[in-house]
Amino acid sequence: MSHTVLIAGAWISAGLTIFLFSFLYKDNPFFKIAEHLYLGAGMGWWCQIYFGVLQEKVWTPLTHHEWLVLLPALLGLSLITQFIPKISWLSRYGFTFLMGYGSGLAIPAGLATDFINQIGGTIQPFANLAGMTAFTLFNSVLMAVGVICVLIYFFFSLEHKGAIKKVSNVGIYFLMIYFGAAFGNTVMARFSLLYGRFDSLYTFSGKQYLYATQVILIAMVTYFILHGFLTRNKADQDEEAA
Amino acid sequence: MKLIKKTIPLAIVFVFGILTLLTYYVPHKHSVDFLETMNKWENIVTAFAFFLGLISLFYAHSTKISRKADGWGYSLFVFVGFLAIIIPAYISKGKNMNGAELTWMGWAFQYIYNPLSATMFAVLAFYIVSTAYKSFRIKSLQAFVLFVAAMFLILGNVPLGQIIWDKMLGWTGYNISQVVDWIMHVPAVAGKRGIMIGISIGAVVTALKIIFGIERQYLGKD
Amino acid sequence: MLKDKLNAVLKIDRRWIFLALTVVLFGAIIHPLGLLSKNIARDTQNAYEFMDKIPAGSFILLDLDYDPSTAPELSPQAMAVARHAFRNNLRVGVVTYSAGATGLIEQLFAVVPGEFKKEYGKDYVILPYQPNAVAVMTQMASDLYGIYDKDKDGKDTRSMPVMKGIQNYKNISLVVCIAGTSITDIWVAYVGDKYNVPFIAGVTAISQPGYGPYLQKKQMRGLLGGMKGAAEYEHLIKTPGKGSSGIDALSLAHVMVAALIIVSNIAMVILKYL
Amino acid sequence: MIKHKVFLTLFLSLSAVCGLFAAKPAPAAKKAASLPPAAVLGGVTAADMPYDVGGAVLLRWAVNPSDTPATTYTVYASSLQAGGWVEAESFASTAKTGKDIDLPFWAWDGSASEHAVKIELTNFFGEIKDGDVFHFKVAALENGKLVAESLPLDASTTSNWFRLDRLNNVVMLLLVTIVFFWAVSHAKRKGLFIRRIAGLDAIDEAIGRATEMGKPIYYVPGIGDMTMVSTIASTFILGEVAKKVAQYDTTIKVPHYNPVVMTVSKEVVKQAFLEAGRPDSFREDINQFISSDQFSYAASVDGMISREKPAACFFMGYFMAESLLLAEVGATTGAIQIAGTDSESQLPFFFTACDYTLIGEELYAAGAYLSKDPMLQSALKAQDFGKLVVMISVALGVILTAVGALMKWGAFTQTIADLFKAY
Repeated sequence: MSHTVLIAGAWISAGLTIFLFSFLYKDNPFFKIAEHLYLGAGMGWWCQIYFGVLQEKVWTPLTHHEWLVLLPALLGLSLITQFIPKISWLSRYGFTFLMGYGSGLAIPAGLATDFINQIGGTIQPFANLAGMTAFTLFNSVLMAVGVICVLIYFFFSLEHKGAIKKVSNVGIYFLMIYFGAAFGNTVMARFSLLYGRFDSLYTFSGKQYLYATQVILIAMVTYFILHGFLTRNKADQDEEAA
Repeated sequence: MKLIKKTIPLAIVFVFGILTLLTYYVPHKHSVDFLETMNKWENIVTAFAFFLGLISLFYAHSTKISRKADGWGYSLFVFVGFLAIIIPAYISKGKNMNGAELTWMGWAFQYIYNPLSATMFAVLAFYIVSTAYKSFRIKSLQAFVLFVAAMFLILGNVPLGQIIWDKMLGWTGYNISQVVDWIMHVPAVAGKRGIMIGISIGAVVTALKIIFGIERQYLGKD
Repeated sequence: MLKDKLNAVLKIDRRWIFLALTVVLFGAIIHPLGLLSKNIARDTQNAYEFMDKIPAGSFILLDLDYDPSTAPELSPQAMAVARHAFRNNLRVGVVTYSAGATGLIEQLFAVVPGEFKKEYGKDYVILPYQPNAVAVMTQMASDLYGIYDKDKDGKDTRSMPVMKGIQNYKNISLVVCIAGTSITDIWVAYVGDKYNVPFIAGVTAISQPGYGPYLQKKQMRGLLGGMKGAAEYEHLIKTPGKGSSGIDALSLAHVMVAALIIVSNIAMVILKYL
Repeated sequence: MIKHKVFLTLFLSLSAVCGLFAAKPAPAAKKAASLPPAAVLGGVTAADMPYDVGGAVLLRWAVNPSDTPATTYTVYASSLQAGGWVEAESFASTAKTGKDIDLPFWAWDGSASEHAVKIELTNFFGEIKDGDVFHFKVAALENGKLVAESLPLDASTTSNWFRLDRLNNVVMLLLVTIVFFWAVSHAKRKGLFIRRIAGLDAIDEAIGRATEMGKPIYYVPGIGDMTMVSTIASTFILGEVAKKVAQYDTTIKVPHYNPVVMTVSKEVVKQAFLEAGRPDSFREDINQFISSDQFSYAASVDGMISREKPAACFFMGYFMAESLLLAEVGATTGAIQIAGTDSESQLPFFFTACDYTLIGEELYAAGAYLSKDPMLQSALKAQDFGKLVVMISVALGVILTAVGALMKWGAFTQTIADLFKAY
C-alpha cells in the first residue's frame, strides 16, 4: 500500500467519523451521506461474507458432485420467491426449516444452561456449609431468596395482591440492583470505545496525515455557522412575508 | 393446495425440530453428523435470506432514485458504499492481509467500514451521559435502589471514583471494590438469574408450540 | 426565581452535555492529568510480580487477540506487558488467532522494541496468524515448529537466536494472552490446565468479572482488566502510557456521569418538595 | 511371583514415604533406582467410554494406598499389535480418581478408591472407526523411575445411542411437555386470568396520541432472527398494535434488520388490517428493510426517527448495544416509548430511557395478554408451572443440601448437586 493511499484512508476515516458524530449536534446532509454510505458498506461487508459462505458450502461441494447441498440451496432460494406474490407461499418451506432447526436447538440448550444449571448454581454454595462464614451464608441465602422473589414477580396467572404482591415487590428490588449494576458496568466499555475513536481522530490530526481532523472539523463548523446564518435569514424573510 | 401450502411446511417444522432436538440426547456418530449437516444447511439458507434483504434494499433505493423522490441523491450513496466494499473484496479475493501488507479489502475495512461502525458504537457513550442526566430520575424507592447500584459501579470502576469514595466513605472501613464485588456477585446475580430462568422456560414453551404447530402465526393465513 | 433557574438547568439542551463530554475526553488525551489509584488491583500486582520474577533470557509467548473495537482497552495492556518483558531482557514470541489483530500487532512492535534497542529475530519474533487456535495449542505441546516453522514474513524461525532451545511448552516460562475474544478460556482449558504452563490474561473491563473462578484456582497467575489494568501495570513498570492517559479520561467521564445523575436529581427534588 | 513383585513395590513405596517423612529422601530414591524395574500393575481394565460419540476409552484400576506424592502414572496407547506406544496421559497418583469423572450418580459409580482415566484416542490416532482395536498399558513411576507396569490390554470404542448423563434434562423436558399439552388441551374458552402488565396498558394511549398529533408510530422489532422467542413475541404484539393502528387510521412504520422477519411481519400486518376491516389502508412500505448490519441499521433508524419525529416508538424484540442508540434518539423527539426485550444486558438502558419496559418474560406474555387467545394463555400456565418447579427445587434443594452438609452426608449432597447440573 502506498503512502498516499494510507493518507487518503486517514482522511476518509476521519471524515466519516466526524460526519457520524455531527448527528449529535443535529441532522445534516453530511450525516445523511455517511448514514447512506454506511447502509451500503454494511450490506457490502456482509455480502462478501455470505458470498464466501455460498461459495464454500454450495459451489465447492457441487463441483465435487455432492448433490445433497442442492436441498438447502433450494430451501434458501424459496425465500426469494417473496418477490413474486403468486408463488410467495413457497418461501414457507425455507423459513419453516429455519424455525424447526432453531426450536429444536433451543429447547435442550435452554433447559441445560439457563434452567438446570441456574438452579444448581443457587443450591451449590450450601454444600460447603461447614466452611462458610456468617457473611457468605447470608449471601447464599440472599441469593436463593432473591431468585425466588424475582420468579414470583414473573408469575402471570396469579393476581399480585396481598402477600404475593409484597414478595414480588422484593423481587423488583433485586431486578433494580441488577439493572443498576449492569448500567454502571457498561459505562466503562462505552467510554473506552469513545476514547478509542477520539484517540484515532487525534492521531489523524498529526502532520503526517496532513491535519485531516482539523481541516474536516473546521469545514463542518463553518458549514453549520453558515447554514444557521442563512436559514435564520430565510426564517426572518418568511416572518416578514407572513 | 392446502397440503403443499400448509401441511408440508408444518411437517417440515415438526420433523426438523424433533430431529435437531434429539441430537442433544443422542451422542451417536450419525446424530453428530446430522447436526453438522443441519448447521451447514442453516448457514446456506441464512445466506440466501441475506440476499433477500439485499434485493429489498436495492429495490427500495433504486425506486427512490428513479422516481426522484425526496432525498434521492442520498440513495446514490448506498450504492457507492456497497461498491466501496465489494470491489476491493473482489480484487483481494476476500483476504484482509496479504502477508504483512494490507490488501485493498483490508484498506476498505480499516478506513471505511470500521470507522463507521466504531463511531456509531461510540455514539453510545454520549447517549449514556444524556440518559444519565435526562432520564435517570429517582421517582420511587425502586429507582433509588437502581441509582445506588449504578453509582457504586460507576465510581468503583475508575481510580478517581475510588479516591472520592475513600475521602467520603473511607471511614466505613470498606473498599469500594469490595462493595462492587458484592453487588456483582450476590444481589445482581439473583436478579439476573430470575430473568434468565423465566426466559428459558418461555423459550422452551414457545419452541414446543412451534414444533407442534400450535403457534403458526408466522406462516400467515390462507 | 430559583425554581425557574432549576427548571432551566433540568431542561438544558443535551448538546451542552455532549460538548462537555467531548472536552473532558479530548482534554485528557491531549493533556493527561496523571491521576492513578493508590490501590493496585491484586490480580494486576500478581501478574506484575510473576512476570518480574522470570529470569532474564527466558522465553515468553505473547498472544495478542484484539481488533480495532477492543483495542482502546487492550492495546495499552499489550504495550505495558511488552515493555516489561523487554526491560527484563526476556525473549518474546508473538502469536495471534484473530485476523483483525495483525495490523495492530505490527503497529505496536514498530514502536516498543526500539525503546529498549531490541532486535527482531534476536530478542523477539512475530509469528504468523493462525485460524485454528485449538489445533495450534495442541501442536505446541510437542513441537511448535510443526506450525510455526516460519515467521510472519516467511523467514525460517528455527535459525533465529530468539527461538534457541525452544521446542514446546516445557521451554516457555509464561503465556500472556491479551484478548477480547473467548480465546482466553481456550488457553486455560487446553494449555494452562493440561501442560502446567503459567498463564496471565488481559481482558476487557466488561468481561473481567467472569474470570474470578480461574484466578481462584490459580489457573491464571494474574489478570489485567480493561484500561484500568493497563494503567496499573504502567504504574508498576513506571512507564505511563496510553493506559494512564486513558484511565484519566475515563475517570473524569465516569465522575461526570455520576455528578450529572446527582445534580439532576437534586434539582428535581428541590422543584418537587421545596 | 507376581505377588512377590507387588509386595516388593509396596515395600518400596512405603520406604519412599518413610524417606519423605524423614526429610532425607536421597537414600530412598537411590535405593529405588538400584532395584530391578517393572513389577506388574494388576487389575487394570479398559473399556469403551460410555455415553459418547466414540473414539474414547476409559481405563480403571485400583488406587494403590502406598503411592507417594512422588508417584506418577503414565498411560500408553497403541494402534499396532506390537510396539508403537504413544504417551497418552501422565498424572500424579492423587489425581484422576473415579470421582474426577464428571458424570452424575445415575450414570457413573465413581469412587475415590480407583483411578479412572479417559483417553481421547482421536487426539493421537486421528479418525477412528467403531470396533478398531487399540492396546493400552499403564506404568507407575516413582520419581520418574518405572516401578510397575500393567500387561497390555485391548479395547475398542463404540458410538453410543443415549446420553444417560443428560437424563435429568430429558425428564425435565418430558415434564414440561406433558404440562404444556395438558394446559393447551384444557384451554378454556373464556380465557384465564393474567396479571396486569404495565407497559401494555399504555399501548392504547400511545396510539391515541399518535392519532391526535397526526404523526406516525415506529415499531422496531430488533435484530433477532425469526427463531428467537423475543422476535416471535414481537410479531405477535405487532399484529395487535397494527390492528389498533388500522382502527384509528394512523400510520405505522416497521424498519427491519432481518429479511425473514420482514416477510413474516408483512403477513402479520396485512392480516391485522384485514381483521380491523381496513385492508385498503394496508401498504407494502409499512415494513421496510433497512440493513443487516447492526450499527448501520441503528444509524439509519436513528436518522428516520429524528426526521419524522414519531409520536410513539415501540422497541420490542431482541436488542444489543443499539438499544440505547434507538431509545435515546426517540426520547429526544419526545415520543412515548414502550420497550420490551429479553436480552437482559440491554434492559437497564430501556428501563431508564423509555416510559414503559416489558422485562424478559413479560414480553413473551404480552402476546397472550393482548390477543386473549385461550391457547396462548394456557401456554402461559405451562410457563408458570415451570417457575413453580424452579422455586420448589431451589427451596428444597437449599434446605436438603444444607442439612446434608451439616450432617456430613457427602453422598447425599452430591446426589442433589448431580440432579441440578447440566452435563
